[in-house]
Amino acid sequence: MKRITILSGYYGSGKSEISVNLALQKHIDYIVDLDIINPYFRSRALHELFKEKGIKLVESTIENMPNSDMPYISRKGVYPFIDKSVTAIYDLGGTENGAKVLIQYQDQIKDFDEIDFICVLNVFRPETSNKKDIIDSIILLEAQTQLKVTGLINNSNLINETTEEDIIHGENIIKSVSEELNLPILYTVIEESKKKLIKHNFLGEELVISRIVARKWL
Amino acid sequence: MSKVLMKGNEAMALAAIKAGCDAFYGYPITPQNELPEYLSKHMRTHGRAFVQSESEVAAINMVYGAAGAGARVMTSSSSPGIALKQEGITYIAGAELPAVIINVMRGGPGLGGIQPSQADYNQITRGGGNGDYSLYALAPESLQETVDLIKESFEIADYFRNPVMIAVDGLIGQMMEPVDVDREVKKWDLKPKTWAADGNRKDHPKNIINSLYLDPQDLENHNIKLQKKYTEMKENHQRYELINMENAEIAIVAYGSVARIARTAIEILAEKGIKAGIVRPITIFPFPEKAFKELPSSVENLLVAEMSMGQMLQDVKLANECRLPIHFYGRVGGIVPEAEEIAQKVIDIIGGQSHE
Amino acid sequence: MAKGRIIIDLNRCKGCNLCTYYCPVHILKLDETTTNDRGYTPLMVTEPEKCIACAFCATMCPDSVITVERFVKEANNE
Amino acid sequence: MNSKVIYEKSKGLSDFHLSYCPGCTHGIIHKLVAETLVDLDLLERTVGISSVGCSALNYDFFSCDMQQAAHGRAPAVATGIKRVRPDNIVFTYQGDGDLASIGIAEAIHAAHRGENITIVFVNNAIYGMTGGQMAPTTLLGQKTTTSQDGRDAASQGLPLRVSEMMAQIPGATYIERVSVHDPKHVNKAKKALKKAFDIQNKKLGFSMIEFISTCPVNWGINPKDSVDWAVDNMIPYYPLGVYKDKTVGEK
Repeated sequence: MKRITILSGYYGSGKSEISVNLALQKHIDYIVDLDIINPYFRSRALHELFKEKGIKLVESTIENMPNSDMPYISRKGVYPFIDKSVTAIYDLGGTENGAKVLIQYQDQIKDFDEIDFICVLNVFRPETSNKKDIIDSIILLEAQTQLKVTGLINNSNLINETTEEDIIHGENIIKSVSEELNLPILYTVIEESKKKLIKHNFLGEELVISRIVARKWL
Repeated sequence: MSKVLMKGNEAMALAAIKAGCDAFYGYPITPQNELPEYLSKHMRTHGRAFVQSESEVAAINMVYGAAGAGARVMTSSSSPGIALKQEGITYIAGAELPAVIINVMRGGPGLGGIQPSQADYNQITRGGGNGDYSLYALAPESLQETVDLIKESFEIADYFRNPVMIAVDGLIGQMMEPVDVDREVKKWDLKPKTWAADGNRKDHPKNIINSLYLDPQDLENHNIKLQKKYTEMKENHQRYELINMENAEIAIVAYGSVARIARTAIEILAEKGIKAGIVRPITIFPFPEKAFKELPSSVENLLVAEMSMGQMLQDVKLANECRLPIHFYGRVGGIVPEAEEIAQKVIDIIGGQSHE
Repeated sequence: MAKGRIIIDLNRCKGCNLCTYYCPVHILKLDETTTNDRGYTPLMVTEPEKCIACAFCATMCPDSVITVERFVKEANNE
Repeated sequence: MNSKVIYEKSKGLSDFHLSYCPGCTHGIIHKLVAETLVDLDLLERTVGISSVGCSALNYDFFSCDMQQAAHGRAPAVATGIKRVRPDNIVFTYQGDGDLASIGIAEAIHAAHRGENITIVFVNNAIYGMTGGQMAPTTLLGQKTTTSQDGRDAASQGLPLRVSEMMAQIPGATYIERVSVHDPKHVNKAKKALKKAFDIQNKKLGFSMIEFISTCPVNWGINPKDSVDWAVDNMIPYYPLGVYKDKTVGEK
């Protein structure tokens, strides 16, 4: 894992849940929530958990006003690019529209070797359900952020209804993207409750996540 | 088609396209923005109309025009935006036009907040605009149900020639869930729209779309005719679900997201040996009074749980006809009640510590 | 010799006088001796032979009360 | 001697008696709209929008399909119709209270979107229906029931010149102000309407024709003097003419 991980993808692809799980599992120093698209279910809602775990949270909101509904980009989000001693995860809003906020930090994003710019993919999202649409979305994403995507995450799922076949179905599509664009599948995401049902050996690191951002009854 | 994972707002948008919605007119407001955003892209590719209007007021009046011209038309908004739309909604009801209005509720009063709420219950079920009229109002609890009901709501609107409101809270707009958008829904027996002022005089005599009746007797007659429609809704089209009601000692009355949370609450209670059921209104107008007549004799208490200060409570009191003690648990301001809170409330009631 | 004539839908007339104001040959006035179905004093023509069929009266009539006919020479008989 | 009908009531009007006061020029404007739609053979596919004000009942007067709109919202209703029935001809008929006051946003934004509709805007410098209150177009010094000492610029602002304002909107195609105070101007006004509906029929975009009109009853003068009053007082402040014509290049 590189020092800085930036997660992008279609909205609802699972970026926030993966960000929070990764941050907790990998003992990341900073979580930078730059989601200006979604009004709900943002990683910033978990500030107390982060405090307890010693993770610093930077929010894309006016300080102490998480529900202001204003797309405010905190300048504190550049710290991890400047301070080479820390690790960070950036959680962007959905699609290229959510990712465009990164332009605000463009002047400090210099050392590309230490940054993973990852596209989170769930093939059960209708807008990213096939190879062509996924590649088109990656092209748009790169154009909007002026950053090269460096890897993919297979987060293909239907929440509670996910089966092993569903994740394999996702892997087959994402693998074709991976081959075409020469991008590695860095992680395959499996929800904790499904873990014991999974026999298949998936591409990339297996990232077992629990539902932290979304509540159980959702 | 198999299931896809969708966000509530986009699932609602797609459902409208699937239902043959000819036009969408709307104005941005959180937390429903993904809905018009989705339609701005997809209505065009389907050759349908999409306009981001200058205001909610303009949007609903565009809906009036298109509905009057015989089109299937939808708008969406969130609570303060719905308040602005009330002007057009009463005209649509008064002129007996079909339209689908989606309300992704947020907290109020005033500008309130952007977090989920059910505090538009009165605004939805008591008309909201001027005059004696009612909306047919559906309050689904899951994305699948939302998609199915939106598809059917275009049929219901055409059948009654009346606006139908889909009342969901921000959570349903924002949450992700797998849905089958092609599931068959009930088809209603619909007549051709020979009344439409669609500029097609070759096919019909002059049509006028109007809600103005200057003669008091004409206006009274018009109101009586409208009331017959609402009576028909009340008598034959109440929808509700009774959940886990066999031998239940308490019934939790909750709709939409809160019903969903109550489902978890009754599991928590079952673990503690308490048998609780749920009365889940699916229509909030007409209010499902019939559900309360079907409660088993084991039910000794009712608990109304909602994300408002007790707006639905009044309808439950009327439906209950003073039979059972009624208790209330509400959270507002965008705070979503936790299943544990509702379960605790039930425990308090059964222990005899609660009062409304 | 009249160049044409006007036909007045007396019961639609509101007696507003706009036509009389614009008649260039001053042959229109309100008939003060009567009222129509709706209580207005309707229009009358005082000197029909002076009508020049200009249609100014009809053009200015807000209630489309006036039909104007222009006399035309008889076409050659077949 | 044979005769030929050279003027008769338009087939675009129904048999209803118009509900306007004697001498009110609303009636002239109605028949111009009706005649134009008949002349251009558009009537059968036209939907008109009645607004709120004295013309609220005109859904009965035109013989095309009609919809009655809430106060000021006629351009929104027209938009709603036109977007689902693009081959219809859609016009709104609005007074100055309806368009210039409560419905100014709807009018501006219909023009701004370049909606392919026609607005017939009737400016008589007063609220007629509600009883002669001040309109945005009421002239300076003009007495109304809500400007009893005469309109005062300091507290009530200067009268709004709607055509001039609408002409500034990039999306608008054709804006003209006309008057119906004499036969010559009536004919000119009809030409303007023809142009507007022709533009719509050719799908060239938004048109608005502003009519200087009268309100004998609320102005408190007889119909004849009313047209003179309009000529002497309104036209100097609201000059007639084409304010925008994109079909020949913008002014």
